[in-house]
Amino acid sequence: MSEARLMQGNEACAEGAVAAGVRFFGGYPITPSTEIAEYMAVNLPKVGGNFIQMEDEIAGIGVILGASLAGKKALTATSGPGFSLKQELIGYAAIAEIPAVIVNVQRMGPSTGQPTSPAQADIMQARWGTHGDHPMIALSPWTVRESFDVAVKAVNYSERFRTPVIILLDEVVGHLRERVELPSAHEIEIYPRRMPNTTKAQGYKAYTPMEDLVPNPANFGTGYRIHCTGLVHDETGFPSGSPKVTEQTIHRLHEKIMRVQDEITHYDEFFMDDAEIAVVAFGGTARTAYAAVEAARHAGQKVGMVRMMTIWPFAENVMRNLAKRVKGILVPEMNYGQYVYEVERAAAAQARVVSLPKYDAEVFTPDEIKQAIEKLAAEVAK
Amino acid sequence: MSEARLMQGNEACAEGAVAAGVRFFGGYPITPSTEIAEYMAVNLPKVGGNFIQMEDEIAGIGVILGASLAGKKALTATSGPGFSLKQELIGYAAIAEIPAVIVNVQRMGPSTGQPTSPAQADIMQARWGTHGDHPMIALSPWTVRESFDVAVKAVNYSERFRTPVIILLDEVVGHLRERVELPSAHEIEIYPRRMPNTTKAQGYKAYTPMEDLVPNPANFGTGYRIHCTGLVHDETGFPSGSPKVTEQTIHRLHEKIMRVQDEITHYDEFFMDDAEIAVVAFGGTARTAYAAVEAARHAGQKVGMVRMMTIWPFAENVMRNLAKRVKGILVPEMNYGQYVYEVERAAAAQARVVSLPKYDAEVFTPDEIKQAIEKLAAEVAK
Amino acid sequence: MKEIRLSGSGGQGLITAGIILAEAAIMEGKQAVQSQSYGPEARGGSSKAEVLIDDHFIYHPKVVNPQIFLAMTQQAMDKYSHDLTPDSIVIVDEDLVQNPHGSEHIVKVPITNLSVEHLGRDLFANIIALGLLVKVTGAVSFETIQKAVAKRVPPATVPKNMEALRIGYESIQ
Amino acid sequence: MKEIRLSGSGGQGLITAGIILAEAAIMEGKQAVQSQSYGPEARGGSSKAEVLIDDHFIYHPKVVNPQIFLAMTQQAMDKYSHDLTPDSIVIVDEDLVQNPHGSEHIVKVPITNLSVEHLGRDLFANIIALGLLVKVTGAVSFETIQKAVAKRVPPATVPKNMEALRIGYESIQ
Amino acid sequence: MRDYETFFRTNRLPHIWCPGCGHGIAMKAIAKAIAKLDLDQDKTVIVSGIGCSSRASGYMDFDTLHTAHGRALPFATGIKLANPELNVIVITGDGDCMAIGGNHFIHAARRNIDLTVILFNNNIYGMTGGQASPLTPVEKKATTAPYGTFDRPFNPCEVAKTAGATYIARGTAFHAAPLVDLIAQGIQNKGFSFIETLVQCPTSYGRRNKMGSAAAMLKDMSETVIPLAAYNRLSTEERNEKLPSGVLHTDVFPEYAAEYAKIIKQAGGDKA
Amino acid sequence: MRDYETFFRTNRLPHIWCPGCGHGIAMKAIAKAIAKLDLDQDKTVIVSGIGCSSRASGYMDFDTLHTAHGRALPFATGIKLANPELNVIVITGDGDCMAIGGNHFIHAARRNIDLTVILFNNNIYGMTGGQASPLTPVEKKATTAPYGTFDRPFNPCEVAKTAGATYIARGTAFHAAPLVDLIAQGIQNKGFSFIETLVQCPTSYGRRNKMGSAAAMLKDMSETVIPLAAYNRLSTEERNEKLPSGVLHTDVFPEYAAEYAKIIKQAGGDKA
Amino acid sequence: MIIKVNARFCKGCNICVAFCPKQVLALDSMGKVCVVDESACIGCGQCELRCPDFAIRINKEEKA
Amino acid sequence: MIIKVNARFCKGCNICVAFCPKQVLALDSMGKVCVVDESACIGCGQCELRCPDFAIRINKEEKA
Ligand SMILES: Cc1ncc(C[n+]2csc(CCOP(=O)(O)OP(=O)(O)O)c2C)c(N)n1
Ligand SMILES: Cc1ncc(C[n+]2csc(CCOP(=O)(O)OP(=O)(O)O)c2C)c(N)n1
Ligand code: SF4
Ligand code: SF4
Ligand code: SF4
Ligand code: SF4
Ligand code: SF4
Ligand code: SF4
Ligand SMILES: [Mg+2]
Ligand SMILES: [Mg+2]
Repeated sequence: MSEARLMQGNEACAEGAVAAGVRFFGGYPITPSTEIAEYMAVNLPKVGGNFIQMEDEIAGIGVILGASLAGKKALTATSGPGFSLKQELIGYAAIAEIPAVIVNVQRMGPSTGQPTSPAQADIMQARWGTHGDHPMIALSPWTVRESFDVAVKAVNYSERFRTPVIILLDEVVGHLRERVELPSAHEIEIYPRRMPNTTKAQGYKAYTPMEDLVPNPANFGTGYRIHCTGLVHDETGFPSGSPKVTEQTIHRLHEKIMRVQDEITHYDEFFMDDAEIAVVAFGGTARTAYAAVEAARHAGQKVGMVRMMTIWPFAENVMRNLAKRVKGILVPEMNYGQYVYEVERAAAAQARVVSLPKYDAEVFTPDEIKQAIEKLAAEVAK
Repeated sequence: MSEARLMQGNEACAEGAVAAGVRFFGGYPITPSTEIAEYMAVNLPKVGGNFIQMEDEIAGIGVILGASLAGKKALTATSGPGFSLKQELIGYAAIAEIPAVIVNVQRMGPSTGQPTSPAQADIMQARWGTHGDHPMIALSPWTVRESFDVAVKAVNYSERFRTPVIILLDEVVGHLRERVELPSAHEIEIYPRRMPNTTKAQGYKAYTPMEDLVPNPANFGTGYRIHCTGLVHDETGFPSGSPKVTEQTIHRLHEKIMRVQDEITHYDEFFMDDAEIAVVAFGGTARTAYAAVEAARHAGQKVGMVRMMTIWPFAENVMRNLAKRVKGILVPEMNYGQYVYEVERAAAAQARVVSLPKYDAEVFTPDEIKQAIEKLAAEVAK
Repeated sequence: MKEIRLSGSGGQGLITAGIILAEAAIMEGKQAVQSQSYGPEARGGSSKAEVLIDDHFIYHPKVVNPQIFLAMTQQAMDKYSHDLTPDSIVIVDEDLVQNPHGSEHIVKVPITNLSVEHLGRDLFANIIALGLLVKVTGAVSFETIQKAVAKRVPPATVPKNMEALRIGYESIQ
Repeated sequence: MKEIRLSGSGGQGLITAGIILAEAAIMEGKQAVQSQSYGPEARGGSSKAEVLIDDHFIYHPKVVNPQIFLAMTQQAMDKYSHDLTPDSIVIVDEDLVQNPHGSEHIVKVPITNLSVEHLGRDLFANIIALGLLVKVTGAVSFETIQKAVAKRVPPATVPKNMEALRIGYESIQ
Repeated sequence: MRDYETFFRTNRLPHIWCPGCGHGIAMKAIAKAIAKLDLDQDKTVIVSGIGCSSRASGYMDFDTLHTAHGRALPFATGIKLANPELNVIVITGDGDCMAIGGNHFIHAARRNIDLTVILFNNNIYGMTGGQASPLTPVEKKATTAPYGTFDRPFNPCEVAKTAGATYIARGTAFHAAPLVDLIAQGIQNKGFSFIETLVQCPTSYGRRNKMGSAAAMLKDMSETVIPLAAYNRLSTEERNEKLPSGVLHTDVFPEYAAEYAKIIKQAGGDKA
Repeated sequence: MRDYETFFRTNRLPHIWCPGCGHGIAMKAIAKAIAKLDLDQDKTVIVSGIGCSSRASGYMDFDTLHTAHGRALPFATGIKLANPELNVIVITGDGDCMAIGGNHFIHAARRNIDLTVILFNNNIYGMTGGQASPLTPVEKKATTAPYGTFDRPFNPCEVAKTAGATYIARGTAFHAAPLVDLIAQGIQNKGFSFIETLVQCPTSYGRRNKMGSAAAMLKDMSETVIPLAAYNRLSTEERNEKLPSGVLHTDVFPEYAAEYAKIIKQAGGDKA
Repeated sequence: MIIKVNARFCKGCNICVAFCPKQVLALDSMGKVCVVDESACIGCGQCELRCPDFAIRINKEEKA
Repeated sequence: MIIKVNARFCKGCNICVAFCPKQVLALDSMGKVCVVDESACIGCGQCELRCPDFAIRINKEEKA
């Protein structure tokens, strides 16, 4: 642990990424994510890494995918409008299996919306923003310290699964300064870049899946002469139009992640032992929800809280079980209601699921959530 | 009705748009949507309209939004990769309330995927592709004739609600040629461009909602001097950061469409009278599903079919009721399973919902669906 | 329902042939759908066109039971014949398809050569094949297919195309 | 828990003041969070910074019960005071806030003028305000705030900033 | 009230640009140019992207359109084509126009569509707080160039010229009077017109680069930017320190919207 | 086997370009240039976008990257910066590079990053079946220009120059032998190099514009494209009909990756 | 000359002060422009020309 | 001269035929290149140079 200090969420996220081995940042400034780029501009050269400001957000993700193929762990950061622009190449990274981390510090949308106001309205976009079928990992921290941790996890997952990973920060956490103590270097586990396990002579194929269903395409410049494409391809990496290959490829892309879904589903439970109502929350909203739940407990409500760090893949099992444990689930989110769709589906009518949307560009107050808890408690008591 | 002729889905879609009053097309070529652009290039000048090929897909939607503001009904067409690129400005159209129609002739993705192969894998993207909260109307035709009709509807809805409307064609229908008889001009109902209902002197505000919650911003050049922005704005059209205005605006954007959700939910039922199993399908897949259901009926199965033309807003009520009417719902789609998420949610465990995904870049055979029907029938019979 | 598959290499004009056939069916008041599938090549490679003709609306728009299968190259023969049945009739360009298979009913005609020989270029092979298909399937009348071809092709080429149709129609008994 | 809100116009340095206050709290081993909100203006307009200090981890990161409210402009006074309680202490720059309100406990200090008068420029108003805040809240010790300021500001300006702190601290009894 | 002030939405003033920001000077020049040409206020449209500069559209009393970052030109192209009788003026920033909007810029110029583009060049991303733009000079500092920029900036006038613009001029906020004329001439050109306008951003650029007050930055401009004729008399070496102002280039080419009208005629659509 | 053929993935040949397509000739020239320079096959990367031309990456036996339409240059930039010892060669089409990829093109040139870009210019969107590109000459027909194009094409060499490229050349498939040298020189230039290579697309361009066979199209090139020296001797009017070939421009500027290496050094990161 | 200042608009950027050839203008303690020597004004309009905030205006003395 | 044709690669585009200065080449009935007069070949390499398909190659007579 390092000394305690005041640190901003965005800064912690950037520092976590560097700690996890990120040595390349490409991007385009946009509020409220710009501090990440600015941190990288100052600090990456100090560790021998590259920062480059590109001409737009599309180039911002293109350049990091190139750098990643050439062997550098790479990250870009943006907010809603830029995240929308990056969608095509996020899909590219998914199908071409290129490790890369995309930070989206969410702000109020759609479009330019309210650039300096907080929101959590890109939840579904993180899952479904690009065309075609693909899996997605998205993590959302709720504290400044966790912004660091999530960055480390995101980089590790992107390397382990060779897939784009989204960090869904929100303006609340991204711009929050709070006391943190960061882990020291030796406390941080780093997933190294995967390397070919056979030689070319042994018939190496760049996209042959290993036991964990993830392939080991060689870094460019290491003598393997691989081919990388956004077309559907077979184990060689070259395009294939065969229905069988197509099915296998798309399925494997999902399975490599879904098979360890529970392992990568991170969440916390608070006050859940005897809870009849559960509040499911994430990001900045979870902080307020905690305060509300604590207050409601003090007021005698049997309410608990499940705080999600892993947003995607959706915590299917956690939610299915949760619905069996409680009578009511409240889902406060700084949007018009997004994550609640999935909770409702998984709950399968086993518990009453209530959406508590907030889309006035302000953060929740503890009282708003507490009142909703009380209302729900009254309802399910009937 | 005009004479019967052989026509392609893409062509019918383009012709329907022109029949509905579209006089501006801007876009960028991409398989399998290019025929729409090519049709427009030839035919728009004949009716005094404009075709322009832009430098990319972003410009393709930007230019039609400009044209729409200047008073022309406008359309663009693309496929997955281009649809991803257009997402930012689709959000712009939503918040700035600019009528525009975006055709996405879906192909196999993600990324370049398989450009000439069919898919229906942009269903969720059509709803959630852009950042921030916004409503979405998306329609998916299943025949060539309906491609014409859907284009008319899409243009009308975009004008009526002042919102972007997505036409989700798929390669199967878009490239299919079939016999059609098109309605003659007088049979086509056209929703005219909304016009200001008060004068400037009377205190006209561009974004004051009418009774139907839709505002009447004046066309550019008509003397109203309006301001149009992608920032959250109030009734005047000028930016506002007030929580109240923000909440009202975002809510109204949704409500103007959701309040008439049932009216704009179009679907067909077949063989449903005594059905115990329902197949829910749309687009090209619905054609095969129909053949399969018919065959299964012949084989004695009590199976029916619900064919969705309106994909978004999701047919919440239709599906909720359906789940109460049948024991099992089968959802075949040319993707890894997307629409089925919503069906499952709405079914709320009232019926068993089974996904029948297809993602090998081929269309379903009737037999594949028939077998799945039989399997589901056997399961729910237990 | 008539289920017809035309296959060959990109540039041989089989999609056009399929379209004309479907248009002819419509001229006779029937329902018809036509679809195609092709590889990544702009020219060459393999492509297929499918035409279904029926009296009723056709839902599933692809061939399920190929009654007639035309192959204009060996590659197409091999690629698109997986679902042939013993009843399928296989029509091949005998010079370009060395190894026809998939059914006992094989009709061999030197389609491309007929075009070169009688019309000077291989350009008309698709229309010859169309004449042949009409003869074999009886899907539409010869008069209708003549009208349909005349409507589609450039006016200057109508006589040659009529000749091609006839050659195809008469190339077998 | 101490809940402190600093408000004024963009460019007055209140966010920096908030950060320093939070850093001082951390130096004393406490928990602290600092957040801000501002309008679309790069300079001018209104902005606020909030600092919460507690012994335990602070979940909800925004002020709910403003114990101390500092306003450096009338606009900020009006915009950010909606939730003041009778117990809130309102500190204002008396030259820039003509109409302080929201609570009975109003502390008026000519903050900006003190800066101009004693330090030649209005630049140090935020640090004067910080000294004042420390005095009123006792959130941290004067020594700690001195250390915290010294750590943040450019070395060359440390003496003047120490002076500013002291002026603020001593501006009321 | 000055005549040009009828072109402001006075109820939205004072604007929110920083003290000393040059954007106000440039916006005033546009209003004066419109006044000078006596354009129909109801047939004039202002289109902007996103940036401090792009806020100008909100202050000007025409039909105004504040698009997305970098996308002003496609929108403007649609407006002009859909209704060629409108005067379409585009206000953009160096980031908006030359970074994210660069492709639209060269293509609109290539088409020679009748738009007048005024680039408020403050050499920085003002709105987001001082990141380097493609027009930030070498060695200047920016939050994303903490060690100083080293990639050469574009010369936007040259880019416009190569891409096909038919009227190109450069003015400055210091030379506020002649700027009006440069803009007016651009509006009059039937084709793609580009006026690079140098403006000071004391907040996000000047301060970080120790360039002094807004007035000092204007003073700088007065020395660096000289009339084209004077510039042409300099040696190549001397030119490195200077920038020419005035009308830098004009040319005659068919205009896009007019050409398309011919196609409509050819296709018979003019009678439709 | 020819020496350059070791640079093909022979198991993926024959390629799927149409009979007579010029892309094969241009690709061969690249392989020959690499052979000539004796580049390390394991330290050379080919990056392409999407288009018929961009298929070339799949046929060449290096580390190869087939990106998304228009995006080859950002990827290539990332590769070069991440590992400056690699030779990074970009193959692109006129649509890929000058339409959707236009912004990346001018910015990569502006940075003078050490990439060699070979634009296979067939004046059309080949892959999607013949739509107009920003390099389609005026009056030519395309499926999206059924009445003939009327917007002027870019001169991509001029665009590259204005944007900042330090090596610019033009060659053709007809002049296949000198093309090899032009490419080789481009690879040797430490900075952004651009080689426009005119190629014939008989399928999507020639046929619709009645330009005859592939051979006839090559013949056309042999007449239209003349060495720069000869071109310079022509009158302005005569030049309208011709295009100069050869090395059109060279310049010396700091290279981006090398400059960044200095920043790393300055920040102490070279010891990290 | 009549020098009209719109104090609500003036942001005290000092541009007019700096470019006034006759030292007519200054900033007051509230950071707004003020006229310190109206009689010196020659009506050159430099102040108005470059005021980014439309906050100062020079009117030639109106007759009658 | 030895003219080597790779018939699998040749797409019969006719480019080599058109540019051969000595009419050495032609297309056969299957649309592939064929050598009609090898003795006339002067080894200029024009055919190989522009063949887009790497389908024709001219080798100087090899010794031994
Ligand atoms: C797609 C997108 N990317 C980034 C941003 C963030 N952004 C807003 S303005 C701006 C730059 C503004 O710079 P410039 O165009 O030079 O205008 P200035 O503020 O300097 O006048 C940026 C990067 C955005 N709003 N949208
Ligand atoms: C984002 C996106 N837009 C459009 C396309 C469709 N597309 C593929 S290649 C191409 C144009 C190719 O033209 P060019 O770059 O000139 O290459 P050529 O085929 O002529 O060699 C287009 C529009 C795509 N794949 N992705
Ligand atoms: S930040 Fe710069 S450009 Fe933006 S308003 Fe302030 S001075 Fe002007
Ligand atoms: S379409 Fe044109 S560019 Fe594409 S392979 Fe064929 S000839 Fe070449
Ligand atoms: S130039 Fe304008 S804003 Fe600046 S001080 Fe003078 S009057 Fe005030
Ligand atoms: S008009 Fe001239 S002299 Fe008078 S105040 Fe303005 S700048 Fe000074
Ligand atoms: S140039 Fe090559 S492909 Fe063309 S005909 Fe000659 S050998 Fe065959
Ligand atoms: S080498 Fe020359 S002469 Fe011989 S075949 Fe080839 S082109 Fe003809
Ligand atoms: Mg700027
Ligand atoms: Mg091309």
